[in-house]
Amino acid sequence: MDLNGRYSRRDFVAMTAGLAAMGLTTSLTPDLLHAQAGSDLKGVTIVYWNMIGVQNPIVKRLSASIIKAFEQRTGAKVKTTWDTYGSIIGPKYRTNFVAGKIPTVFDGSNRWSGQLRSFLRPMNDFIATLDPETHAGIAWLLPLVEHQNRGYPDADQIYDLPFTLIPQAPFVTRLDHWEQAGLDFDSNWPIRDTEHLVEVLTALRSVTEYPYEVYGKIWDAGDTQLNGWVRSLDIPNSDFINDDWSRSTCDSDAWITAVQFYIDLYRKYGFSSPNTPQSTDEGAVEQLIRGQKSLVHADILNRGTIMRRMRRGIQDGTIQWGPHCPMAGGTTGSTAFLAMSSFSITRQEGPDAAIQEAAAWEFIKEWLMPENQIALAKSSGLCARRDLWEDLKGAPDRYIEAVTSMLDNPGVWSNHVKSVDIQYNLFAPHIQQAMQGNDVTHELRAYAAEVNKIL
Amino acid sequence: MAENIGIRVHNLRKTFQRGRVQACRNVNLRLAEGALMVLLGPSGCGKTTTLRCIAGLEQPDNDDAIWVKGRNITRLQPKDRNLAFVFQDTALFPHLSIRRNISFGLDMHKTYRRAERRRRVNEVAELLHVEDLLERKPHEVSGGQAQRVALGRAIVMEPDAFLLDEPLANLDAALRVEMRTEIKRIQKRLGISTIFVTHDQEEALSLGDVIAVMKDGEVQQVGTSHEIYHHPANFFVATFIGSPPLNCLPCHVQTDNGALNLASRAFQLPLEAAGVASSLRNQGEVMLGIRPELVAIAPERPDTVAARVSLIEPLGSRTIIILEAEGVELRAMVQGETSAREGEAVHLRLDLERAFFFDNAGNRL
Amino acid sequence: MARQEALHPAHTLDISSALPAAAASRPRTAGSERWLIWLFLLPTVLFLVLLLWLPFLQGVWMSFHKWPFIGEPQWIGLQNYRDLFGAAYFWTTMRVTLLYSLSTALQLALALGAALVLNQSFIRLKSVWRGVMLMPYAMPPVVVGAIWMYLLDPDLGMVTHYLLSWGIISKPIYWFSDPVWAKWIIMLVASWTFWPFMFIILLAALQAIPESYYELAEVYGANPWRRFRAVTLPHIRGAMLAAVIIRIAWNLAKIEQPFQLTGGGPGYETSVLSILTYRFAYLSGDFGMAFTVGLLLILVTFVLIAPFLRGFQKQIKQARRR
Amino acid sequence: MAMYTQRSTLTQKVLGYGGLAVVLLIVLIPYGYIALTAFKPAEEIFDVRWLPRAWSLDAWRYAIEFEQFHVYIYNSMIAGLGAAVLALCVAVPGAYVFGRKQFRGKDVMFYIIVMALLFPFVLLVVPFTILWVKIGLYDTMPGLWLAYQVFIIPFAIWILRAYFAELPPFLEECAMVYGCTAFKAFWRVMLPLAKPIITSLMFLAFLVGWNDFLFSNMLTTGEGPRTASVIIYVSAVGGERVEWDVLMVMTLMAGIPPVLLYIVAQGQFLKTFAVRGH
Repeated sequence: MDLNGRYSRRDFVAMTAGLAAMGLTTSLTPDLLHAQAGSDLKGVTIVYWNMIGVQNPIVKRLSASIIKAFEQRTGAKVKTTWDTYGSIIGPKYRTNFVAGKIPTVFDGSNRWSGQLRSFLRPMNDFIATLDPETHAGIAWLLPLVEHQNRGYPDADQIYDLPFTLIPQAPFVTRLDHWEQAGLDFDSNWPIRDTEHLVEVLTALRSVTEYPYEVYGKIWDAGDTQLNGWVRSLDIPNSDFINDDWSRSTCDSDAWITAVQFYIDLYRKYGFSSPNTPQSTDEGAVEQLIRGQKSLVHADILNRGTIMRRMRRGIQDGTIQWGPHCPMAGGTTGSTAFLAMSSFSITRQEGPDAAIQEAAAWEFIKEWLMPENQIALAKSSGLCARRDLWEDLKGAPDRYIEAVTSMLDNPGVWSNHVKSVDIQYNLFAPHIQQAMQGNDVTHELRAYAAEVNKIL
Repeated sequence: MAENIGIRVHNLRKTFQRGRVQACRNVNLRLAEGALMVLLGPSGCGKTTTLRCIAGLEQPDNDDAIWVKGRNITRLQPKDRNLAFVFQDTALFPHLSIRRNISFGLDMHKTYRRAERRRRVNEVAELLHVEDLLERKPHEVSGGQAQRVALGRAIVMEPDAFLLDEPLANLDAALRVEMRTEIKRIQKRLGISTIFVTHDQEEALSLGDVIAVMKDGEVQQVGTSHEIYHHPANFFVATFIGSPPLNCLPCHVQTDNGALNLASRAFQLPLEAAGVASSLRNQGEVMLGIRPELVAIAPERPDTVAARVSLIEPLGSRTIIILEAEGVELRAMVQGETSAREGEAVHLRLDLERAFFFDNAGNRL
Repeated sequence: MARQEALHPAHTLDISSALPAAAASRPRTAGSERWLIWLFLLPTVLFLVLLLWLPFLQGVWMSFHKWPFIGEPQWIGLQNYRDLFGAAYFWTTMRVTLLYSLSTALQLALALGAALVLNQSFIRLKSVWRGVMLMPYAMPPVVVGAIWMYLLDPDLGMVTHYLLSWGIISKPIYWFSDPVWAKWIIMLVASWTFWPFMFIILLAALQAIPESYYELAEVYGANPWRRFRAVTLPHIRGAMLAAVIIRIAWNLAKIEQPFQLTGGGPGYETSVLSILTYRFAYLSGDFGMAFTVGLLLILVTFVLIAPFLRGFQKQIKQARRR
Repeated sequence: MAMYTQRSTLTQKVLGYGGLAVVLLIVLIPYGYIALTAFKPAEEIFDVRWLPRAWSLDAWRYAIEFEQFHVYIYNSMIAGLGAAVLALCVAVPGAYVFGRKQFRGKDVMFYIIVMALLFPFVLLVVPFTILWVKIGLYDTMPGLWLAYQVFIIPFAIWILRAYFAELPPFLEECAMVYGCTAFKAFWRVMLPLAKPIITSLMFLAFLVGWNDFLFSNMLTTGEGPRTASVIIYVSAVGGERVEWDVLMVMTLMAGIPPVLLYIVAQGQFLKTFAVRGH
């Protein structure tokens, strides 16, 4: 690989990310930057369904530029479909796959690919061919992927290769509110545990009526901060289902304690707004930007919003990220759950199968290149390649520092065929009913019973 | 009579709902070329169905039912019959101007040139006095004008026959009389065979060269106005035609010393007139039908009937006297005024020689 | 006359044999209208049978199964029905479904009002206003839903802001989280989105009423209300009933908006039957149950539209008799 | 134009314009607000104020230059027009027969159509997708046209049937006597008479194609004819966070063409005539 080209691309990426924070005015010119020597994939066409682009316009532009770079580097052609989370959670992907309308390669969250597993091709042989640097950068994720798929007989086969990460869910706060509340930031940050959290929020309430937000909407109720708290009490039972996927873990004591605290933040302490049963992190972050909230859990997707809307706040350190905290009395250092964006290659048939799969793999490699990884980390989630994290540190908002410190011993959610049903559909009504005053233990048991029925 | 037959309806049978409803049982009609026939009957008698079968809007059950100018057209499509139909509610096309409405039939048969079509439409419009309305839309003209336009649309086709389905029913009385005359005038002028359906006997009598009276899907009688009125074929025709209506008196025929008497609750009259007597001999119960103008107030004689005047309806040129004789109601009609007074006891002379007698089945005796 | 009678038999025979074409054309003419009827029906029927009725019947079959998205279905008889009727949320769902169907009434009120006003002669710039009326329906419902989420956001949105600053409310209303408001809000947003559908239909019907009827009514001294009752209403009743029936059915069958606004929550408070269908079909991947709910949805919709349907049939029959 | 042209009293005018104003406000306030939001810079999206402090075209630039949204507007136009034309070809003849002809089984058949209206569409996407891929309609414009008919045909038949049934009787028969075949009578007489309602229905059918997300999303990929509603969803709403400014721009761009089309199509309405009555 041409060193000059690489550095110029790295500069470009840095520039893009910087401009990205300033809004949507950037016009990417990948043609010039990605002009590289051709490869042996001329005449090959792959079909790619992109979902990460939906995160924000910057990521979408970046995706387009990576695709273009790949086409120029290899001479292959990529037919891209831009798609949404709703498509993989809902009927689109499943139905299209069953009907036989299948892309060569697609990205998605590897919590939801279980339902498509029979259409996918294991990538272990490809992964083995990675250059040592890249391989070392992502190798730490492979056991997590295997663990995520532990219920399948071929769990050691990697069907989903992560390329960006969404550690769930660091705190984000406004320093100016701390000052107004007379709270000392340095001695109180990061938040030590949930008791400490209550203390801090009580103080912050002098600045904002509802300084914090508990998320109740169907998509956010179960997968933002809650599992981290369960995990800090009871690692084996912190996922929605147990280790061999035979039953729900959600009626365990750790779950009841954590959910009770979750609800208490809203109902007992009154830190969270009356909107709680339908609230989302996106809404909470908007309010944080507007000064209506002081301290919330958020993820990298929200970071894009903050970048666009509160550039100055990031630069002058008003916005501060901190790691997720454990429950009081729970374990630190293992509280985070990790969501991963990953690539999958579908099984190909016919005479072109090998070259198609090879092209798809070559395409994935494009996304794992350092400059693309860094660009992704700056506009989307944390990049998968651990070896690049150090390069990313040092921003005044300390996001990278916060999330990387959460990843010493991260948990992952199961990639069960029914994970959408388990994590969202069945869970949300119960948690919302608890938020409206129903008994937590009762709701969790009812939920666990429903999950046990479908497992 | 060496006339050509314009329209012939032969044994027409038409049933609906798979034979359950018989609209036309066995209709036979024969209309001389250029004549005007009126189909008259109460609603539901099958006259409109007959007309629609002729036009091809209904399919008769039998294959040889409809003949026009000697051609069997029973199974032809309406458009190929070269007949013109005028509907009761005009059925003008709301989206077309009066001109386009009139020329509709010409426009559909592409045989005419534009100028020819224009000329013919103008001619017809003039004939019908609607030349000033040609550029209007149907909803901008009056009911009478709309009916003229509907006629015009038919006339302009120069069809083999006109079929008119109660075209005047929706018009007010004065307009109806006027249009009736006009239709007859135009029909005579054009000499096109015409069938005119109506349930209005006055219209029928005044219009028709020939009148066909229908009931229950069957033709009861075909004849001129005079024939229908004065020589009804049966009880139905006799009662259906005539205003004020026919007096109907159930009687029985008695033989008294070889002399025939007609007896009822109200009277016993000798049947002397030879023509009457011969047909009534050997009859028991009969129905006497006598037109009001054949009932007259007269001085008392053996052959008069005692009655009481219950009501007088002066109609200007005529007067109708409603009388009651032993619980039987009778109507008499006299020219001009009458000297009779309500409540007065009078004697009536019945002109039995010109009266009708019917047997129990309603057949004329 | 005598000669005619004498000629009659021969005459008839003569013509019949001379015109074989007339007899031969029988099937064509007898069936020509029939032919048209079937030809005209064919596309509709083909379409409905292939695309709607086959899946429907398959759905009935599926409702007696445990039917996963991928994998072998398993016959379980009435178990899905038992599960559904026994579920804790069942009556909540039924209640909110009925309430949601009421948005049809709101749509009708708005549409009728707007159509009547815009049918008045004195209004200027009619075509522009009509175009404006159409706007809510000229955008994808998903987009309209998102816009209302934006406008109604309890903490950030414009609606709360103005309600607060005008002193109409003293605290923000949490429209989507409050179990009572959430039901009304999905109804109101649906009304706002879909009323132009009825508006277009009612306007077309209104415009077809001949002016002479109004003139007649005026001659008889009818006031505007009586004119509406005596002239307008009878003329647009058919269109109105059809539009109401369609909107009830669609309000209940279309899912994008309520799902987007509340996701069916809080709890099951806004889980109308269609949302439940979606949840079972695509979140749970349980097609047997999804079709069970779907069939119930059809039943409920049918019961709701039945009175209108009868009125509509009567209207059509009257129209035919006229 | 069949319209009541009585001399209007002042009260009527006040009531009329008052009513118009209310309805217009209900429509225009939300629409106006989002229209202005489309010109706000990102930082101002949640500032509750009508006029942006700083007018911005960023979102417009993004929507047009990067997303090429106008291309998808064009796709939507074709999708809507095709849907309308196909609906016309299928539903008008069907509705005509139901409205004006007698035949055996008519009522039963009609109720079958009613039932189709009640079908939960969301359950149709699976059989449709599988069938469309099988018969090669997937990712094609005709495929979309056909799929939209599920929504259009039942309601079109309904409304058209009511309209046809209420047209004056005997018109076709009259046309047939004066030289038309049964088909020509329909074509030359009934069709022109139904023009106002057909125009309305074509317009509604157009909007179905224009607005549909369910089938447009399921039955196409980026290689096929994606419509604007799908792109709006993918670009602005489909992520967990909504790109409000982009959404507003795309909404405006997608919302205005149908409105203009409707205003133009009303030329048809202006030619309306008194259809019922004489």
